[in-house]
Amino acid sequence: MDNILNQIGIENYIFLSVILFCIGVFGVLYRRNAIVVFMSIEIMLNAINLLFAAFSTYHQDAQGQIFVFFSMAVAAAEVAIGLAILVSIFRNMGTIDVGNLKNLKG
Amino acid sequence: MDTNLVLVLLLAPFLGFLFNVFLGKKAGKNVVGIVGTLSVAVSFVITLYLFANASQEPVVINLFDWISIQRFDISFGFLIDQLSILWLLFVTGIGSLIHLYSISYMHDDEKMHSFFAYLNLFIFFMIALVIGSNLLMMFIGWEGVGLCSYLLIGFWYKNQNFNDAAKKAFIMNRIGDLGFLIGIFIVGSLFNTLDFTSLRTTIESAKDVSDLWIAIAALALFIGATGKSAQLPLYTWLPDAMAGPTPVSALIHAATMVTAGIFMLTRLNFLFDMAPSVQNIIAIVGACTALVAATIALVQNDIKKVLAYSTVSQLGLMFLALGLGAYEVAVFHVITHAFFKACLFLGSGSVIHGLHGEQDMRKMGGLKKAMPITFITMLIASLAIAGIFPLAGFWSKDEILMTAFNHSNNKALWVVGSIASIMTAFYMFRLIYLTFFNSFRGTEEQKHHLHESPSLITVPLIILAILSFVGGAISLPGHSWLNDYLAPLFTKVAHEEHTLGSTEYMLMAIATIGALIGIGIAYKKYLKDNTIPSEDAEITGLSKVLYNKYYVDEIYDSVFVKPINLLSDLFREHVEKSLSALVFGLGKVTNEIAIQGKKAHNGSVGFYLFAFVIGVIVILTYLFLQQFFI
Amino acid sequence: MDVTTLLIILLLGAFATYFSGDKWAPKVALLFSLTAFAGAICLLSQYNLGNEISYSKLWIAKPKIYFALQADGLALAMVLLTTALTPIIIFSSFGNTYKNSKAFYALIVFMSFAMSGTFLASDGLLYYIFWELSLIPIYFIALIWGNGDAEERKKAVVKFFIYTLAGSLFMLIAFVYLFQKAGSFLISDLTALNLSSSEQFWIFMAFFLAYAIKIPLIPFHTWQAKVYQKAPTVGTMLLAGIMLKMGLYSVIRWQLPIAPLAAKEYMYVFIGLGIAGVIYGSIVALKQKDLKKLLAYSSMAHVGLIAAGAYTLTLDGLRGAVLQMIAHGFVVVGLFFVAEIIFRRYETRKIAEMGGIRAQSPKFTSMFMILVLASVALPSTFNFVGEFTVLYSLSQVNVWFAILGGTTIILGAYYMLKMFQHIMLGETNAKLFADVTFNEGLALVVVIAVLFFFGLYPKPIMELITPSLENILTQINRFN
Amino acid sequence: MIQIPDIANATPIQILFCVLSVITLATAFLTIYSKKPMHNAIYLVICFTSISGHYLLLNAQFLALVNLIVYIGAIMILMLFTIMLMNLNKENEVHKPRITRLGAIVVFCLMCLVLIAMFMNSKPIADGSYDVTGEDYQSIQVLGKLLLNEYMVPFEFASVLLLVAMIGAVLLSKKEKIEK
Amino acid sequence: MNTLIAITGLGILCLLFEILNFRKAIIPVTIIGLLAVLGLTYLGYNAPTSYYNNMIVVSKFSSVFTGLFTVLTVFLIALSHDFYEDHQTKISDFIAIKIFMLAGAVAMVSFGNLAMFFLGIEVLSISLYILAASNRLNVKSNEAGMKYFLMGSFASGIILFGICFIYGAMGSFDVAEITEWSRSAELPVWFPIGISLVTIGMFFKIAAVPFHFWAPDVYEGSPTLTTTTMSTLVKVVAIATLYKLLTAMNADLSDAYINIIIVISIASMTVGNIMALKQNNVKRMLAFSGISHAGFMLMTLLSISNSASSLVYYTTAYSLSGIAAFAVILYVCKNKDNEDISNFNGLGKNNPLMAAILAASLLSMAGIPIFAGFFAKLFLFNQVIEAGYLVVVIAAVINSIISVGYYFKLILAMYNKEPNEEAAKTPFVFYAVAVVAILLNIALGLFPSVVLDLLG
Repeated sequence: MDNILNQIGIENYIFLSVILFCIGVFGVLYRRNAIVVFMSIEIMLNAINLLFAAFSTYHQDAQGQIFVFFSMAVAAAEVAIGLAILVSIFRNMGTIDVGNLKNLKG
Repeated sequence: MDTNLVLVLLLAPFLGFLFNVFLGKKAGKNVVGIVGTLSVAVSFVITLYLFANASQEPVVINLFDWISIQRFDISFGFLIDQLSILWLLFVTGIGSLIHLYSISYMHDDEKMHSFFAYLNLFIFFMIALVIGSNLLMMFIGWEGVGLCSYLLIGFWYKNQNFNDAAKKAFIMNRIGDLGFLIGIFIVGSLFNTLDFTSLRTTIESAKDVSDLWIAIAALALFIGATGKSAQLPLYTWLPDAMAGPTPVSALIHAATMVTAGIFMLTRLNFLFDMAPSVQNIIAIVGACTALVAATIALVQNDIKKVLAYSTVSQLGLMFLALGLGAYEVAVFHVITHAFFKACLFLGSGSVIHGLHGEQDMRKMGGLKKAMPITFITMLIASLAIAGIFPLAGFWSKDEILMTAFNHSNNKALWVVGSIASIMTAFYMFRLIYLTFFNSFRGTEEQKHHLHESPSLITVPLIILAILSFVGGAISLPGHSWLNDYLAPLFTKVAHEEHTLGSTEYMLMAIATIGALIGIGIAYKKYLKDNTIPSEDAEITGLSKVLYNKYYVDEIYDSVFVKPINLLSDLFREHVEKSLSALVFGLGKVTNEIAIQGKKAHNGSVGFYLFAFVIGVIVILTYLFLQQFFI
Repeated sequence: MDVTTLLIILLLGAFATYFSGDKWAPKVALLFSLTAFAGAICLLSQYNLGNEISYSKLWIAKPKIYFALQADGLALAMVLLTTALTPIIIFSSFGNTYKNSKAFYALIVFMSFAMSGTFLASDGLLYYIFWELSLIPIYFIALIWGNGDAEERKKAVVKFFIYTLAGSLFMLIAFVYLFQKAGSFLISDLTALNLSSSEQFWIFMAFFLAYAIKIPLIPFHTWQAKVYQKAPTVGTMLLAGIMLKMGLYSVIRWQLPIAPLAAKEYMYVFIGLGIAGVIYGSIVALKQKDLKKLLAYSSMAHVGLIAAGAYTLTLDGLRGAVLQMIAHGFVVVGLFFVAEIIFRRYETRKIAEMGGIRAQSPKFTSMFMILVLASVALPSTFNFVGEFTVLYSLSQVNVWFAILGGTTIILGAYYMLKMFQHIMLGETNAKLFADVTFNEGLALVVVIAVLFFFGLYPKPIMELITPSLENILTQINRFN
Repeated sequence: MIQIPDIANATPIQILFCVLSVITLATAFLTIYSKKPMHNAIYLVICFTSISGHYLLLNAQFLALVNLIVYIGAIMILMLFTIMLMNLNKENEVHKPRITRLGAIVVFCLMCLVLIAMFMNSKPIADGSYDVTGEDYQSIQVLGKLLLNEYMVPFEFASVLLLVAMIGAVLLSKKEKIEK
Repeated sequence: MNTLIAITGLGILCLLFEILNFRKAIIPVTIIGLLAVLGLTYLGYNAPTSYYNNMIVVSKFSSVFTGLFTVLTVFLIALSHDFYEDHQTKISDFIAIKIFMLAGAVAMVSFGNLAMFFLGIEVLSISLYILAASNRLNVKSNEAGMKYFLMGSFASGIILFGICFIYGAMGSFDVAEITEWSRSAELPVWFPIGISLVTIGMFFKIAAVPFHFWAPDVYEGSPTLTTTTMSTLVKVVAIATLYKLLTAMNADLSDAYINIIIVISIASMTVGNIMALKQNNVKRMLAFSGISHAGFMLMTLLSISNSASSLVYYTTAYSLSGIAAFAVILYVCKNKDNEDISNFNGLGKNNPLMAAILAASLLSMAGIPIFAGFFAKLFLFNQVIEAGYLVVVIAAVINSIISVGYYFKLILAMYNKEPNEEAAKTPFVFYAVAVVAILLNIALGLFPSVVLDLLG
């Protein structure tokens, strides 16, 4: 079986992941809507997952893919908790604008 | 000699002091007076015994090592030799008399017991000063008498002016004391000993000791002496010290304590002989002091102030003699001066006592009849101080002037000394005339109470007057018992006996004539013309300057006291505050940063993440660049 | 008697005092402090018999830290000072009532413990620990039982604490650095080091910061006056009587032997600083309106002179410094007690509000006068012995130092007598002033007796400290 | 080194990669840029799908499926539920101040720049010589074995993680009975 | 390994107890269970091995820290009873989450595979998100949870990114293999980048500047017991993990890397201390204090080869004094709606024992002798000076001085101000925990060797 990286090159996967990751970071910084911020974080995690898969192929090793499962489990757990917190914030404050979280400062 | 004897000599007054301090109030005034006087009298008796049995060699008694310095030890010891015995004689002798006098004089004072306590303490310290075997022992007494002087000047402590005077005396003395200490340090480091006896031998055998350092040491010690003996420029405390009770003035500020400087210089004659330049300074300072004080005394109206300036002036003459190397002459004058000045002070005390505290001569007059004994004794003493033949003062003062005349070709010192003694004659008789002659100028009330003082007061007066009369006998020209007695003390062969040649007789004549002129002027002005010195406000011209003591106090005040106080204010108000602000400032700056920092923690997640990402970028960039460039 | 026993007595004393309750606390504290004094005397007698008084046990293996105590003559002298002053201080406070007195007296005894430890420790770290430990009790004593406005007091006390801590932390760095070189904190190892002169300079400066603040030397003194003023008198006595001496003792014990080259090279600077403190302190004291502040500045002037003496690096200087330390300890305790006695009757420390006390209280006046005289170093008081020796050593370095330092004789007399005059003399005060009580009198008499006894016969102390100082001098001169 | 895509000689796989990458990046960007939460979600779904495409490209079928199930099936649905639950599909978001947005862009550019620069600078990996072991390393079978043998402990531990998340979610949303 | 299983089992037992209606027994049983775990840990300490294909490596280091975590958790759980008085229905959840958090912590210090590390850190983080937001009706708690969650998951992303690059470079997650390969000469650049990213993620967890911004807000907003957890247990876990990570990766810390640590360490100390000066909220102040302590702890990384025992000592000292301090804070602020310093006014009169304990713990944190905090700093300074970084020590010392300023603010409030109200009754547990913690702290100060020798 041919290694796909011979055609595409690991660098391209890295660049793709890096840019995707950076877009995620950008989203976190750029948006105030908490849901979108969550989504941005998911994008970051996905970028990493993709890179894991690419490295897995690179090393011809399944561990990378195993790690992706864990990462997905973590992502799922995080989102669950994040949304639970979000809901209780929405209930208390009526907004999910991150910029409004300024009770604690100084 | 018996150590115990010396200890008794020393401690008897101290025991008297303790008794008066702790039991004095309960014991009653008479007991206080008797115990106080007896304790000094005991010392006097022992001194007499010592005097009678004195050997030629000095006796050193070392009790224990007191202070150790790396290179030498300073012992707690006593030195009994001719000089100390001589001094002890008149200190305890006159001291006893004055104690006696005080019993009556202070009888009305509620704090008589503390007065006697202080007096006893003074005698104790004075004895310690005199018999100390080394410079530091002497320093104990030196400072101790200063303390007693402080306590006694401020005896009537409810008057803050008196307290100021006391404080001034103490501080002025301390300025001198610093000089003394510096002198001790230099002597110590030069010769590795402070013991008088070993110092003397060391100095005699010393080689390659820097003349300069010896001179500095001598000068420093002399500064110490100027403080205690009220010489220029540290004399101003002595007139103020008259705030104390009159017996104190007699004992401390005329007869004994103020002569400590002369004692010290005489003790260390071997040192001063090695520093001729300093001797010159001493002579000049002495002469100047004699003149300046005499001029001030001319116009003073306070009976005690006149005597005080007279004391300063006489001390100046003694220093003149010291500066000329004529230690035995100075000592002679110290002794005669002790007699007549004590007598004068006690007499003035008697007068003041009679007038219930009045000290202004303008309010006296005509006391001759009311107080005959006082008048006669004071007259004798005045004649003595004026230098009238054959009283004690004539011999001693004449010797000083003679020494000054013979000393060098420069007769300036002699001229100055002579003028001072002419003035002495004038102001003393001004005092006598104003006080005892003409009619009484005080209130009717006072006049009514005028009376001769009780015998406890007059007896000491009489004794002292007799001594003033005959005291000159101890050192007559040509047959000086004193010079022989003191001879072992001096390194130089004592001044060759004055052969009484024509010069000497001429000088004696000049001095006597001068004194008579002074008396004459006083007679003319105050007895014939019956002039009364004008009120303070009306004094003008030169007299005003003199009356105000050349404004020296004011000058000192504005040159030293005020600037120090201003400096204190400056330090307290500004330097302290700014130093403090410097330290607090650091805290303030930190707090300010904290306040600014609080603004950065603005609660915005966006900003927090922004900082986070920037941090990541910076770290990665730094790592990347490091890797790239290495 | 073991050297540790002394410390244990004091530590136990602190706890016993705390648990004995408010009523008994002062007595228990006095009992234990007297016991400690007796213990110190025991140690002294053993030392005089020629026994080595030391205790050493490995405490922490890595880094190597010993629980090492050693009492040579110098340390013993200081421990005696501490244990002798503590009972006096405790006793002097009997006239006052303090709320929560069990804690108050426990802290005093604890502080005595820490200070004794500081003097005895021969391991650098142990020494540092005791040094810092002694800071905490005085902090609380000043803070809780102090007087005046709470806010201002807080400011002063916190400044004091932070300031002194700041200095000592640099000392800690120096110790750690030395440890790297020597492999242990033991003073015997530290003084055997061959450090380069630049190393010595920095170590010296680190120590200097700690000590200059503690002593305090100008210009590090700004904490002092306020704290003295605000602290309760007992605290002030502890501070001025003993704690300052910790700084001076440390200069002699640690700083000079460890970094002698720097001390020699910059000798003039440090002596100059000390003397500047003398003059500055005296001049500032002149116009103080608050009695305790005046005494604070006077104390600053005195310790300036002591420090100058220590920095001369001569036997005389060191000996004079130690003598003066002890003398000053007693006299300053006495003077602050006098301030307290006045405060008990007049409820003020403002000099302007006093005056005319003498007529009402002859005993008090005499004792106050004697203390004033001792403070201005009248010969035959202990202070004179110290001051004379120090000034002598200064004159050996440079006679100008002696002259400038000697101004303390004049200025000291000036401000002390002025103070005495304004407080005691003048027209009889309208307010009633009861003469000293028996307890007050007893405390003062003890102090005065000590001052006179050693003023006339300082030999026992001299003989006690001289051998240790000579040892220290050989260490100082080891680079020659 | 970046290989400049040679469009003419591109293999289908390369073209596929490029297309997928463009879709991934574009939808990712749109996810962030779009104003309406619902649109965000849909773009994100597309993005995730395209990533699954990448997985397929890498021949990681199981991963692709799991990705679809977990992300699109679970996570995104959860998010959509939340959006709808809160009725958030409105463009009422206040924009961050311009400076913040500018900062975000700058940071984005910088980060890309730094990371890309770093990786460009990394040692070139020999062209065309990627390891090919020929073994089967990513079939479900292999993954299963690996996961349940070597990675058993983390696998079990992940359950703890999920348990915590579950308890947490309950804890955060359960109403308490106020006890008297 | 047994420890980990036992802890997890204990957590599940908690949940079961709730179901079986043994609510009252939960806390005692857990504490007893945890003490048993401590025993197990001791067994592990004596027999270091690795389990399950190197997933879990029990070493002396991990055992010691596991022990420390367990002790801290015992304290935290003991405090729970009174803290969750009003939330009795949820108490099993709270306790279970804490136990699982401990499991995560143990996984973090005894990982042998990066997967365990990552899962451990996530278990810990997610538990904390929950705990931070657990006061669901309180806006501040919500906000704290949200902020922590957003930033925490961001940081998790960074860590994951780092792990990814490490994997890319090494082709393995096994620490032993990575260690072995990292010694070979030619490492792809991915490896250092990966390490840096993981480190940055951990910097976030220990709240080092400039990744510290979450800490004050989250500490302030969270329920006080959670703050206690964060400032004691979590901080210790994070720094221990970072230390283990860097030793395990055997990354020859390059000069550049060391420089970064120096800068971050100094910055953390300085920012933390300066910012703490002007805080009115005690929790916020201690958050900044925690930041500065993170800076101190980071100094251990400068001589990473031999500073393990210093680290253990420092963390133990710090966390014990933290527990003691927070026990008092919990008592004081129990029925207050904020944690302002003014609440402490006059505590010295109302409750001298508690005031003394708080004062002692603050003094320990400030590094005043006889408390363990001093020795911690001493050993640290000693090690760092030995490694040749005198500058850092001087910065640390200056910071210690600043820190006294705010620690004493609290002490001053207790002793120098009049009390606002009457003394409240102190629950026994608060007393017990505070006293035991501070006594342990002092004992540690008197016998530092006990802890120091654990790691030789």
